[in-house]
Amino acid sequence: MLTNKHDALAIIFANSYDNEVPSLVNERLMASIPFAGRYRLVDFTLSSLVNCGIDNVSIIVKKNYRSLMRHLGSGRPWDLVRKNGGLNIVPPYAEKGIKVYNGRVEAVASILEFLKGCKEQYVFMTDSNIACMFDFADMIRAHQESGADVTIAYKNEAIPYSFMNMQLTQTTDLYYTLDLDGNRVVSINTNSKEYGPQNLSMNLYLTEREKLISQIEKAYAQGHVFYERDVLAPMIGTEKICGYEFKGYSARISDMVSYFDENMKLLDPENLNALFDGSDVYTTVRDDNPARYCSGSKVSNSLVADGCVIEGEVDNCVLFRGVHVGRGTKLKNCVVMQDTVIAGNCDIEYTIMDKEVNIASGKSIKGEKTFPVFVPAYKQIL
Amino acid sequence: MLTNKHDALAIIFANSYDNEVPSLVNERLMASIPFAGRYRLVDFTLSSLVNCGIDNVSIIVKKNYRSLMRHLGSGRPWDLVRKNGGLNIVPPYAEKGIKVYNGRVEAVASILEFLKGCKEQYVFMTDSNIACMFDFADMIRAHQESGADVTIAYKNEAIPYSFMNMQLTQTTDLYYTLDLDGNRVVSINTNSKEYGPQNLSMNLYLTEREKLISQIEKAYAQGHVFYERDVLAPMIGTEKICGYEFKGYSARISDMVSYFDENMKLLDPENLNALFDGSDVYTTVRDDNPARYCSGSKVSNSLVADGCVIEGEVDNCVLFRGVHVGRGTKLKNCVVMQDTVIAGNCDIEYTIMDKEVNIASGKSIKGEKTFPVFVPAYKQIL
Amino acid sequence: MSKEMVAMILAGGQGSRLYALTDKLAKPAVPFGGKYRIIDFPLSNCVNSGIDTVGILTQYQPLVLNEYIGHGQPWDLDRLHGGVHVLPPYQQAKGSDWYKGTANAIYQNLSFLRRYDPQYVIILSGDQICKQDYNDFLEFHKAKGADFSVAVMEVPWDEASRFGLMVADSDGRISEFQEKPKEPKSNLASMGIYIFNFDVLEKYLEADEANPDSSNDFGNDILPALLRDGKKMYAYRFNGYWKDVGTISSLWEANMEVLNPENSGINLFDDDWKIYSRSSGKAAQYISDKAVIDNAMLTNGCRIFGTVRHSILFAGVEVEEGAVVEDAVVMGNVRICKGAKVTHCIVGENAYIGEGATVGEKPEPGNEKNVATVGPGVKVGDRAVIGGTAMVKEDVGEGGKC
Amino acid sequence: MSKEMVAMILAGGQGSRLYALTDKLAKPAVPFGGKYRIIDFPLSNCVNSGIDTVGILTQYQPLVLNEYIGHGQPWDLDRLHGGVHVLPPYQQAKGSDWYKGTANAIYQNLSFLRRYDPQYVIILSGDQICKQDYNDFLEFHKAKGADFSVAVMEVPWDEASRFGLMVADSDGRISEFQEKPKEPKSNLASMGIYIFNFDVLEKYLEADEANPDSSNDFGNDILPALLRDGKKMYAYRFNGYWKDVGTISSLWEANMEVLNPENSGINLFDDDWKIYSRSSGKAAQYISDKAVIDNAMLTNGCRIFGTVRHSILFAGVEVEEGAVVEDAVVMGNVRICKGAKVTHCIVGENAYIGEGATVGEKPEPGNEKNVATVGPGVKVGDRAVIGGTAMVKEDVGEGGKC
Repeated sequence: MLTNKHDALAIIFANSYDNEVPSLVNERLMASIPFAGRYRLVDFTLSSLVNCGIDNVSIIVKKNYRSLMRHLGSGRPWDLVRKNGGLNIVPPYAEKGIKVYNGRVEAVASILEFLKGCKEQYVFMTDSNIACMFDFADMIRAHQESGADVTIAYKNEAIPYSFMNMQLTQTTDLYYTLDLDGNRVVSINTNSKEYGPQNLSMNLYLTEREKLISQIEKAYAQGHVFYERDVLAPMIGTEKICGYEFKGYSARISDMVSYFDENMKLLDPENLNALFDGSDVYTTVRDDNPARYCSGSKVSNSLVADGCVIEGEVDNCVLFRGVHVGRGTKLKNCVVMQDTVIAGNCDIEYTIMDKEVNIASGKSIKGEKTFPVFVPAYKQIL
Repeated sequence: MLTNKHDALAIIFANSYDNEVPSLVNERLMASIPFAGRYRLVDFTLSSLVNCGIDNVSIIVKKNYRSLMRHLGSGRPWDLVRKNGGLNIVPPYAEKGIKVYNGRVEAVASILEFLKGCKEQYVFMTDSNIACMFDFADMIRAHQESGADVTIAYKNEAIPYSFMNMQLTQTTDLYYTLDLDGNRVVSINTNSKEYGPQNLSMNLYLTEREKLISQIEKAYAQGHVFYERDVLAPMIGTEKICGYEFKGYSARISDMVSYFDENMKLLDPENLNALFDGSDVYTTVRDDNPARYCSGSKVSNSLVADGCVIEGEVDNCVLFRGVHVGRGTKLKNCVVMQDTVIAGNCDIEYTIMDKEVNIASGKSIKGEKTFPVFVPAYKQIL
Repeated sequence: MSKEMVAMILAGGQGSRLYALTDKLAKPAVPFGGKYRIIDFPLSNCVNSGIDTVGILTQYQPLVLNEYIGHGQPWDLDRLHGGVHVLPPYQQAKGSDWYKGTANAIYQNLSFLRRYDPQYVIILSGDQICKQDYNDFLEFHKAKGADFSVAVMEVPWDEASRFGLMVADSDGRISEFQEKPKEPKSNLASMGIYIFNFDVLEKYLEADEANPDSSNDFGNDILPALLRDGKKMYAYRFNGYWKDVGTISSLWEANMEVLNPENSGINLFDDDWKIYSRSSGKAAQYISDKAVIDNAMLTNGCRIFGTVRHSILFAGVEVEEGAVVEDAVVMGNVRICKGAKVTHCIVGENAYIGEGATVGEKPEPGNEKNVATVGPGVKVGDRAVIGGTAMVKEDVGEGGKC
Repeated sequence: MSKEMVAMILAGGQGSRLYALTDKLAKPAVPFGGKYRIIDFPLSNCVNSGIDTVGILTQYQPLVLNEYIGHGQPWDLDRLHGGVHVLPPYQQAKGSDWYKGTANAIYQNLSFLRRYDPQYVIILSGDQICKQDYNDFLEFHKAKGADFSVAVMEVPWDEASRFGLMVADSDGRISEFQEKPKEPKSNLASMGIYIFNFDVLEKYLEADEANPDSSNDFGNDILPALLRDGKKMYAYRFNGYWKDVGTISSLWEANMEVLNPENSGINLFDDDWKIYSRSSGKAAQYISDKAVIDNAMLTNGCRIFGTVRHSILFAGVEVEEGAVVEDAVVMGNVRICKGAKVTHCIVGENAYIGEGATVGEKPEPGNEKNVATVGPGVKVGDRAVIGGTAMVKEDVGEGGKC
């Protein structure tokens, strides 16, 4: 009973698929991308872990991780402050031998000593580009039942457009589909171009800690980089790799359009309920006031976070914390990140405004559903 | 009253003079070198700051900073957990533009945005290779009285042997002496080779935040590296730079021999009292038992930390937390870092044992006062 | 480390004039302004004034307050040395007692104060809505070389006889008190906020405790004794917003004033003097395409499908289609079902207003102090009618009237 | 989130048989073993058993205990959901009272328990030195399908009549209790550690509270009621170290046993079952070249220039040249001046033993229970003599005798 309830620890890769959303990660990384009005993507994974009683979580970061460090702090909002375990951020150069990693193998190799010192039986590894409430405890149950060596979570869905059109040069952003026989994985396909629903990997893996250590030690010594291609695929003949289908609601961020769409989808209360699934999702607390809907404002079909001040019209929008919408401004089909201020008499449609943007009065910005305009953080449009 | 009592923030350079103690920083950096039985060097600076009511502290780290991050945690032991300010660790690559810095100018340049957002009037900058309880409040008072633009703390002492013999290639580890007229600095000498007591800079600077920002912006734009050589020295003619003499007890770590000597000097209760100066020094708490002095053990003129178990003889030694000394072992003139285990019937003199060393029974290791043997961390001597 | 000034917040009161709202809750824990509780005001004032050591003296229903305060992190009072501490009464080797009066409550916690060796102690009230810089007050106290200072408000002369008054000279030195006098000699009303030199406080509390006839109250016993002994007592004029929210109508009124910061004087949106609070942690608010919201404050977790006008909704309130909320204060997690009308009232946390039910009514002019109140957790059945002056503490059945 | 099992530690007792030591201190806060306090044992057992939600019920002199527990960080019980909470009595709208008995103390905090919706509640005592895995106990409770289980120790039959006994069948099911019986039917002594199914606990506490004749005590009232109703009650045998340190001599004895883990059964140095405590934060110990230390435990901040044999010294104790400390328990920050002799005794925190003073003496064989005691903060003057059975609560002048 000295370890946590489910005897598992977790490793989160915070920079996964950064290349697909370059504008959003200019000053941050995938894990800290704002989502759903007041969260960051990593909040969903962290909250799922904590809700399942998993309280030993390492987050491996590569670059642009200051915003994530600030967001996570000591881990208090997720109740991850522990004398042993708790939240552990692994930045590059923190120790001799930790460089800026390329693939998952190198990333895990940098924390092998830590892993060896842990006592938990199981390890979860996951990326941070999917917002969903995941039942890690159920996946352990399935893993134990199937007797698998490795279990891979997948979702039956079509391959995102951006993945299908990925440049070959983006070697770090591989994606994987699974061919299954029952729940057993019979082949792992890299960067498949098949259309229609697929068993698309969530890049969420469960294996035993001791097995992972020996896999990574071997792969790293041989100069391998990618866990899926270099470790898992060769195992298929000799060991048992199983799939675990996630059937809940998930929002996968694979490019700017999907980021826009996945925010917009939450304006349907059914999707909103499905995403949260009745669970608590934790995030950093800010000292915002309640949102103020001033006389003469008009808000319709929108998500609004605390700290917003709305004097104008807002329709079909997601407003993060502390957004100001001036009098006479019309905002339609927009995603507006924290503390952006839009003065009066603007007319803005299909636009993603990153944080702390400042738009002077009378401006007009319009994008298209298939091409939302992006305004970078701190931009002053005067 | 929204800022701290003395209206000052502090910046600590954690990797200063790493090159002078290569063995000690193999797995850590200067700031986290163990000292005085249960502290790290940085504890003295942090505790001094906190005792003076300065609670906005940034620590700029370069490499090998994992041990420091673990030591500092959320800053709780120093009561530096704050919603605004508190403890702020700045690692490389955390943001775009933060690389592994060379000189102080680059290091401070990487946190300019942060500095601009602060409200404190004054900034302290300090290295971390000197253990002393420093009265920062008194230095502010002196700074205000003299009307200086920059105040430099110095100690009147001889230049350490290792500094005098420094290789020219070690360009990052410059040291400075001050020529004074009254308290006014009339020249800053780099790497002086003069013998006898000097006004040796402690590399501890006080200036106004706004002034520092403009100094660094200018110097960085011009490609300058060293604050002392490139910023301060050219200011001497036009602006007022003052010296502030520190008259208290200080332990300056400038090489392996001085590390050994400074530990040993604390075996004189007078020095021990002078170092602590009646103040509280905070450090990370470990769950150690009280020290156990077993039947038949013999301990004389030694510092012993909690968690030690002593069955043998210990004379003139500094034992850090959790050291075991086996039956029949004689330990004389040694510094033994945390959790090192020495089995029975060993005979060890003039030796520094880094942490978690394991020495089998019957071994004999002897150094000289002027050449203490060093046993690296985790070494097994079987 | 010693502290220059330590704050003690008197939070013991039941606040019985808030009736249903304080049945299971100490008055300082009563919700206010969408996401605050009354105690947030003195706590935030302390932090913003640079006071980092605060004792909260409580003995009535402290569980909610305890949980709310927690380790003090929301107020940045999560400290190793100092920070915020809830101080209930306790037993000692030589007997024990509940806090007998305000002075006794401080007396029983002298050992807490001594731990911090303060020069000054500020005594605050846990049931006022007020934004005040205690540091300005301390500077005044120091400048006067006072032993004791009290914060006072100028009140209209014709209302002065309703207050405890401080008669002071032009320099502010107090020469006399008047408790609700028929013929007021002063219009300076005490706000119940005091600064004492700690040595003076200690001495007078010990003397007061030794006096078996004392009621152990600051106003009745300690202050008169100070005056009798010719101590230097000063009145500090405070001009900002101050409101004792001790009644349902004043609580409702203060909430409504939050919606009108330009005219009311209470501005919660001031970044230079933030009022901190513990957040609910709920998801963002969802406003449907059927919703109408006009001049309202809503908090995270709200889901609005109906109409909300000139109201404050706390975290997690649901307003279903066709429901209308107007001039109302609706506390956390209340559900207002289809077609319900909720007007000019306070609805307590976790209450349920059934389909088509009516709570409160627009008062006739002059009767604005009539505020209907639904207690926390109360279920108002479908189509029930709660009148404009009702105070509902228990469930009301379908179609019932109150 | 619901919790499987929540722990409630009964820490209300004054521990009056510890006299001078508990004059200003609740018994659970009494120092033990160099750097611990008694409460560290149940708290550490909880954490090591995977219980992360703990209530500490206290009403006597809780200030030291409160400060010591703080936010629970030393025990890793600094949690947002759960963690450790000190629970004093409080006033409610319908009257108020101090805790009347052990059962009433839990009853008054049912709302605390309900917040965590536990399946099981374990009731612990705050004044025992014991290392026990409560999870093993819970597994036993579940395996038996019990409503209630009690941890018991086998005691020698000839001592059994000094204990509260559980008469149980071979399966452990309890059929009868005997309170210090003349003719014991069992040698299974209750340790006062219970596991209840929460629903059963709730029901019986409420019924007990409704009974005006009840003394509101687990042993006297709740357990007999369960037995009467034929509830499934089981006795769980515990074989480890267990000691009620309710008297000066038992407290001294338990400390001395710490020095002898091989034979005494109490091993504080076990890395697999750590006992956590809040650290003093003092500097490392300094042992001079004049010092002689033999078979002793010393804590940070000690400075030794004299002789220390077979003793436990807490943080910050100074032993001057020529002073001799033997068979002694010396609590934090005590100063023992030149030439003083401190033997077979307990010296409370912050006491001062003057030059050449004598405290305690080697007892005659058979009188080992005589333990001299110097209370916290007491000053023993130069050359004063404190006899082997003395209990000193007040300062003793130069050359004085006690």
